[in-house]
Amino acid sequence: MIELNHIYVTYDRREIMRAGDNTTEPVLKDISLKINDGEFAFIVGENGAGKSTLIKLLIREVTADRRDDVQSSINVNGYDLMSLSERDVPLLRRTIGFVFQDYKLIQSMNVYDNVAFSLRCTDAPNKYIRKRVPAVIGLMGLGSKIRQNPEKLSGGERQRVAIARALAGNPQLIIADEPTGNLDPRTSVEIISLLKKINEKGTTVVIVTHEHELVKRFGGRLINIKKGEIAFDGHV
Amino acid sequence: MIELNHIYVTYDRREIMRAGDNTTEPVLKDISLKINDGEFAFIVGENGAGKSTLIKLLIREVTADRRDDVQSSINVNGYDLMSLSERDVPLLRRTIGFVFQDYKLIQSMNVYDNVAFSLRCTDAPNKYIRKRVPAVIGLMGLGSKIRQNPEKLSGGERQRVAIARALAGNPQLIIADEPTGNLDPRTSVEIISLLKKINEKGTTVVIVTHEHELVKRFGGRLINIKKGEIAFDGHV
Amino acid sequence: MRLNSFGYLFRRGAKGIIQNRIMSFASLCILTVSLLMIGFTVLFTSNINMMIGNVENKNEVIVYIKDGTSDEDIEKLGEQLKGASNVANVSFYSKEQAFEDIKADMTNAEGIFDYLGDESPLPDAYRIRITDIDKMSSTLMDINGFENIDKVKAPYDFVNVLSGINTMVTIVSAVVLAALIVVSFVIISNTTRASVDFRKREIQIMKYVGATNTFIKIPFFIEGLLIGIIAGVIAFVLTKIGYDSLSALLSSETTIFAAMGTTGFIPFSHYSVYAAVGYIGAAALISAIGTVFSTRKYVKV
Amino acid sequence: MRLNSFGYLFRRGAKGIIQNRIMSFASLCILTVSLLMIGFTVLFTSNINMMIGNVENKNEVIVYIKDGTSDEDIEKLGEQLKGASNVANVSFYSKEQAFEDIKADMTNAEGIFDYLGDESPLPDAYRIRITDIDKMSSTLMDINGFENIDKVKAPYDFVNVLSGINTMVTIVSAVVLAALIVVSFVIISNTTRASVDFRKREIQIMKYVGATNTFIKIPFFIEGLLIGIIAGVIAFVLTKIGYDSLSALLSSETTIFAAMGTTGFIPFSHYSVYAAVGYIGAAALISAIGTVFSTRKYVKV
Ligand SMILES: Nc1ncnc2c1ncn2[C@@H]1O[C@H](COP(=O)(O)OP(=O)(O)OP(=O)(O)O)[C@@H](O)[C@H]1O
Ligand SMILES: Nc1ncnc2c1ncn2[C@@H]1O[C@H](COP(=O)(O)OP(=O)(O)OP(=O)(O)O)[C@@H](O)[C@H]1O
Ligand SMILES: [Mg+2]
Ligand SMILES: [Mg+2]
Repeated sequence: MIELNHIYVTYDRREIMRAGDNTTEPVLKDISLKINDGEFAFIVGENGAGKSTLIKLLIREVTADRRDDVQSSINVNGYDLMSLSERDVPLLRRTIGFVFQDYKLIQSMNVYDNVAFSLRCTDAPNKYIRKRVPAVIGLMGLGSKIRQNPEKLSGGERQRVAIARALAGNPQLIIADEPTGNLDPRTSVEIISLLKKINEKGTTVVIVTHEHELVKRFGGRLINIKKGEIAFDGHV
Repeated sequence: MIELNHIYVTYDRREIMRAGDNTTEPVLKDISLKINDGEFAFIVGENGAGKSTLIKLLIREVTADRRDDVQSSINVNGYDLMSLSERDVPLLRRTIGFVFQDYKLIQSMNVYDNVAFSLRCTDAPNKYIRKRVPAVIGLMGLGSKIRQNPEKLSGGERQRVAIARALAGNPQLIIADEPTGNLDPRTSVEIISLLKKINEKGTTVVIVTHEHELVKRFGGRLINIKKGEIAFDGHV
Repeated sequence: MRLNSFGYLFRRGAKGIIQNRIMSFASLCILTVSLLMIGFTVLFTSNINMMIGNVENKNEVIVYIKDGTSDEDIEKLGEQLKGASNVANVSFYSKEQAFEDIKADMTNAEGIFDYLGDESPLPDAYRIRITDIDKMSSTLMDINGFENIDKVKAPYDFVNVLSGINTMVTIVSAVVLAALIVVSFVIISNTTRASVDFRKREIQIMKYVGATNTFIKIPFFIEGLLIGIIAGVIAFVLTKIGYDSLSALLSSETTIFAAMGTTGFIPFSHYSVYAAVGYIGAAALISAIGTVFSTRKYVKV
Repeated sequence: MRLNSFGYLFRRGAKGIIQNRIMSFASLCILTVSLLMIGFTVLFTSNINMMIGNVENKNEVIVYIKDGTSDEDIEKLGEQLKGASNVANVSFYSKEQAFEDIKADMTNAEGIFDYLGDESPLPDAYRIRITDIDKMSSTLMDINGFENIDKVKAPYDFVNVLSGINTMVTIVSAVVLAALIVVSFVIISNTTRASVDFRKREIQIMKYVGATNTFIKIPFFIEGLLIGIIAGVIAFVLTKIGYDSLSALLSSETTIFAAMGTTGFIPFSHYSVYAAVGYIGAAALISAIGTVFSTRKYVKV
């Protein structure tokens, strides 16, 4: 579950300020938002609206401002991010699966190792890794390519490996920032369909996209961010 | 002018082959194509179809295969790329303006310096630089932002700086590989309109894109590449 | 942390050295050179100090007696010397004894002595121990006034030269070492950075999937530790070989050593435990700390 | 290339050193240390060689005459020596002359000599020049058989020690230098890589807008050249200071130098032109070549 109340985010613009600009305008302004477990949500908005910033906020890559004028709070999967210590950030992240526009696979590892790598990083037992990895890879329909290196896969296949990796840790929430940005229209539809299927099995899915056609096609909850504020939030 | 006859491109897949794969399937197969001066062309195709490879071929970043079975030839702006020496590659590139998906601006330089940089690299006289740079920046409607750093610009503005840079050397041909890949729909239209305007002044423009809506909207010549071959070439 | 994770991290650290082999080799070289520099300086100064100690401790002035001086006059000179101020101890050093000693020292020139026969060509002498070495000059002047003295030999100049050399070696080494330490740190830090760069993607992914900072840093720490241990071992072996062959090379120069009141270098076995522990420990520590220090900077989580 | 372009490229090269200051500093340090290493080895061995040359050239054996030997006997001994085989030259060295010489050498112990008065405490002697230094031992044995001889002093041991030290210093420096050269190249290459990395984006853009390879490489070449020149200058200054202060430190030890047939180190002015040209030239060349060499690898156009 994601719950944000009156959240502001301002980047530390020391360098920009040094260049003569003293306005430290917040990138996100008074965001209040609740995404329940099991929801399927699209986030859209123009360049620089703050979509990626919102996502980074959820995984505690950026922190919300502490302001005197409002009572800010932010809760992701039971973690109170306003008071989360640096040490506990990894624990939060283990409850979230992340999918990137550029796949972020390790070229020198095959499909199996790419997925297993994420489990090893969370100190999972070898026995569990050996069972879980083939299972999620199979789920993504990549069983036959399990020993191939990413460079021999198509864009769509690479993104499916990335989704398998995100799923491996059994996260409550999957977040994808423009997962179809480098994909052609047909492959894009394929990937979003997969994410939809995962959602139907109970995982919350949040997708950032520029492609309005996909939103129209799959429907679900739509959150439109405009200049750091929520301009629209509803089902389409 | 671009003229390709029976062009094949095969990547040197030594590393992939070492991994046990002996098939060195050409990425581009028997491509014959002619784009006249002053044309405005879109190239579309699925992921991995070979669009970027075709573009890299034109700027001699990759070379065409030399085959016994066909008479390959490739000519770009008067340069015969089958026999172009390594030393002359820079001369070819000075006749082409390039626009990238990720803008490729230098963060530590302001708008003026980013554009001037490309002219300095071609050993242009200082006097010419001082006159030409403000002119192209003005043309892109960025006159008021000439001293700003790229990080303070919006995505659309950054791409306009990139186009100004591509224009600075007065190229005969402008090539853009997915110039709107990171832009929202409204900004994308803005950028393609700009390129269209440049084309109307006489420069040849070739744009690679995934966004069929843009193609529908702007029309012009459409080249569809499918698995390394030209599947469609005509006006829409 | 699970044992299987630790094994995994150890393998990753070892693999890092190989992936990043050029920089690892540079780290190894510079660490080894720095250790050798420190090691040889310590060995050198400790030998020189021993020699200075020997020469100084002897505080010994040799008073050669004029040839042909009668036994009576020799005895009288002995009494005079005993009575002189700042003289702690006076002992007679007969020409026969001196000849025996020199014969024993100059084992490589036996032929000459055989030819010379048993008659000593050397003068009789008194060996005098001085109480306060600082007042040496005035004591020497007093003694020079006595009769029947041929020559007075003091260790003064020699100690000066030795400690001059010592000072110089220490200063030069310190300067070179300071430069080497700077270079070492930069290289270790760059090795780590190259290693981190090599794995930038992996580290980024590790952070996103929820790896702890410790988990991310351990392979780099292990990498540094291994390089340090290897450098320490190499430096130890080189030091032993170098020191032993230098000892062997100079072992025939017994007169030189005799002049310094010793029969040769301090044997390496005297140092070996300290050297082994010091080298390996220092290198591993420096390297591992350097690594963690620079990882902290690059692996911002 | 236009002059304004060259100015631009030069500024970019100089800026590169600052942008990439940590690695540039490491390059500077390692180049300086390597140069110092070479420089001091050359200076040291050239001094030692001069001393060996002096001592050997003199081929001089001193024959001390027993005290109390009559003038007649002394003359007879002289004739005997002249007649001996392998003896090239014989000259008398009176006790008065010897005393004067020692007084002149030991300027820091004047007090003692004042006290001693004008009477020489030293023995008369003959200085003999040997024709063939290899037959020294048998000649010495012959001479030792003559009458009225107190002691025979040959330069033999000393030459051995000096050349032993020389060999050792050369070997040790060669080993350390080899390691330093490896490290230097790795560091220079990494400095360049870091510099190229720093400008990866710029280089990529340069390639796309049609810059020639030369144009892309010149700033890195200039960067290397500047670092090399600075390292050469620093090494030169440090060598001069170090050498001069070592000379000064040991200048009082005239007896030592006298024993080696010289009055001190070869003055630095003797080397300075070679050192300056050698250091700066070598460093600039190494650094610039290293840079271009590694740029070629990273700047694939
Ligand atoms: N690390 C940062 N430091 C300072 N400003 C930043 C940083 N990251 C982003 N910004 C600024 O914050 C604003 C929002 O950026 P963000 O990346 O969240 O936008 P976005 O909606 O994801 O845009 P896009 O569609 O281009 O990905 C922009 O103005 C951007 O320039
Ligand atoms: N440097 C390379 N070495 C080997 N194979 C390559 C290289 N670059 C591209 N390929 C392969 O060549 C094929 C065509 O790639 P290309 O980048 O031209 O496709 P594209 O049409 O631009 O795709 P996209 O829409 O994803 O940008 C792909 O199968 C790709 O894996
Ligand atoms: Mg974004
Ligand atoms: Mg492409």
